[in-house]
Amino acid sequence: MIADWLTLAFGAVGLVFFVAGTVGMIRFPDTFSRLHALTKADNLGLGFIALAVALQMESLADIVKLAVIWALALLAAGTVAQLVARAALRAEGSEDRDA
Amino acid sequence: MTGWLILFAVALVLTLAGALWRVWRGPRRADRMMAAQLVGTGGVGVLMLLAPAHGAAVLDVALVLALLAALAAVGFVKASTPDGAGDPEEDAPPAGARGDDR
Amino acid sequence: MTGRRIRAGAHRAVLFAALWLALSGAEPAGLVPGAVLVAGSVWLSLRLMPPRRPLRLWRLVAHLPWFLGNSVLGGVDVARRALAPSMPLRPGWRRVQVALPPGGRVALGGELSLMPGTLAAGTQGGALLVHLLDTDAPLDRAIAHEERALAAMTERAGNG
Amino acid sequence: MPEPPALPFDPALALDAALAVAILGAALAAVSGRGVFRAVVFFIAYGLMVSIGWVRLGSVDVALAEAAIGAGLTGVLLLAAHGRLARAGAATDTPAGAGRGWAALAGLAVSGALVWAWFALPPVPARPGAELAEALPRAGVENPVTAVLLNFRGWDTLLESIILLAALVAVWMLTRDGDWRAPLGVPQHANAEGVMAGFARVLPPVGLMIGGYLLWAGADAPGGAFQGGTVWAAVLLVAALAGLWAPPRLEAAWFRAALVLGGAVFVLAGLALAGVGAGFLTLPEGAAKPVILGIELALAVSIAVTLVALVLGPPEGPPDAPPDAPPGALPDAPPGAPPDAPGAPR
Repeated sequence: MIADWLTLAFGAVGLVFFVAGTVGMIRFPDTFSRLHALTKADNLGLGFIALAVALQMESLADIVKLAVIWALALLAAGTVAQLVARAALRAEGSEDRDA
Repeated sequence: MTGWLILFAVALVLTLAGALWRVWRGPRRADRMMAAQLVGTGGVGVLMLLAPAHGAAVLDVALVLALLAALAAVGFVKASTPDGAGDPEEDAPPAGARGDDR
Repeated sequence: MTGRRIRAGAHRAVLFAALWLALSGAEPAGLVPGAVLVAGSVWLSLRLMPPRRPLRLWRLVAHLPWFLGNSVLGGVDVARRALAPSMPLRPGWRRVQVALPPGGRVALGGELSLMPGTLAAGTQGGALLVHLLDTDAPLDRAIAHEERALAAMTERAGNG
Repeated sequence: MPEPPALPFDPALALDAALAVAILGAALAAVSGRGVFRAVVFFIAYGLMVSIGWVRLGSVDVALAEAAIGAGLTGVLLLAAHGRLARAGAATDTPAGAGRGWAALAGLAVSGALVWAWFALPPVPARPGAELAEALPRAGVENPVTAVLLNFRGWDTLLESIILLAALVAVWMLTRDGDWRAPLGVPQHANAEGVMAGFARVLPPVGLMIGGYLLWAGADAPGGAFQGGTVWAAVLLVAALAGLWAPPRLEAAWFRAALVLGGAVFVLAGLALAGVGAGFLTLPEGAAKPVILGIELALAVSIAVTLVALVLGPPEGPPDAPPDAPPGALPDAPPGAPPDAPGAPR
């Protein structure tokens, strides 16, 4: 079945992006660069995972639901990245390290 | 096929361990908060992967997680403004308590 | 004025109705509660986000493939930097003047945050604060292109 | 093209093991170590993973509730509390020393009692839920959780909905004397053209749809009044935090009506059923579904309003005059950024 092979391929690609996001978050040297890693790599990974799962769903409604979930995750990521970057920028210089 | 999807989910949970390490390590609050955000995104991914095995109702859980994914971060940036009720994007902080990011 | 509201309301009603059909699996028993919810959501949406400028829906749709392609590039770019042993990064800040209305500015910031090399941190005095992963990358043209695409989505008629 | 090979082993056990380790690790990290902020973030991550755990255990209803409460509301509540402690100058590091030892001991004792209770339970019947499966066709709804909550054990649910209200009254008892007429919580404000406000303009209508869907789906699938009401509460809270929705005053009539709507409809439905001879809260077989859905709708409205009021906290006027001036400029603004105008009137 082509759909099954595609599911494997998309799932694997999605996983690679998730791993890259985590690696970036661990390796990147400063807070703002780490924000890049999270917002971009992870949401792309989520998109590929949604594609992989969509190929296994039977009803059209569930496939649209997967797309809605991804769209909401994108909206959240675009918002959170900007807000947290701004908050971190404001906090720069003052003491916001704990433990 | 569901076996493979669950295997992907296992791998995804393992990447979440990296996020938990960053929550522990920090050093800044923004780092910890964004790492929790990654746990949320990864969690949505895991739930999607579980949908074929557990039934489509699992997608509703993923839907709620994705809908509310930004809430904690909104709470975080609000709490880190000088009076705890503002927005980091406001040009001038309103008269309020002293700005303290601790 | 009211014509604009009606048009925007109709657009949003179609979107919310599609959302309900996807959520409920288009079950006939769900049509009545769905209609009530769609009406409520359109009302709430018009209250929270009154239509300022008429949206050109087809421009938005035409922009989607470009946006998706770019967010793929964004993910690939950041993954490449994260996984490369040398980890090529030259982070820095830039202020980008944008002529978009406030709503468009927020949308541009969100889009840039998903595109290669750029991360917005909101606006300050009308300019977008953009963090760059690599200050040497030629990103100014990409940002300007994005801004034009967003500006083209709304009609200029009306006074905002 | 051949089919992809089946996995030679079942990865389900590996998934459960990885989840269990991650959940326990996050829980331990939340209660050990220093730094309240870190503990709060670990608690948020813990809630996210626990909701996956509930899915693995087959309790999608609980997973939904955990996702809505854990991801949506407790995070905001705890982060706000932490910010408040910090501004008040209170220690935000957990105290070291003897106090923590006693707390750990108390936690162990509670865990021990729970383990004992688990082993002391009567033996599980051969087919768990057999009675429920037999009674379910008469319940009017197909979701067994909803059937139990709203039909077979309606009493419990009625009292639970009142507990939430009692908790809210307890929170209001913390109101200072001068603030009773102020709106709920501290006055929230945000850049009306900024990212937060933009997000809060888009999210609530979508949340209204999704909360309503969970409420409607709850009759026959996982979901229900609590899950739907919590989603409504979360998006209402977003609008409030972004300054787009002004929280009501305690004396607002619509607000008080919304708070008691769920309990009132529940009790009235029970009395009406007793009046027609069916007995208090004994749902007749034919009319069970519309009655359940009506009660659930009212309950969801009350739950949403109550949870928002709980998170916003007791009424508080504007903050007292600060002891020292607000900070003038963005520290370390990006190159070329003009400093914020200090103390500009809002």
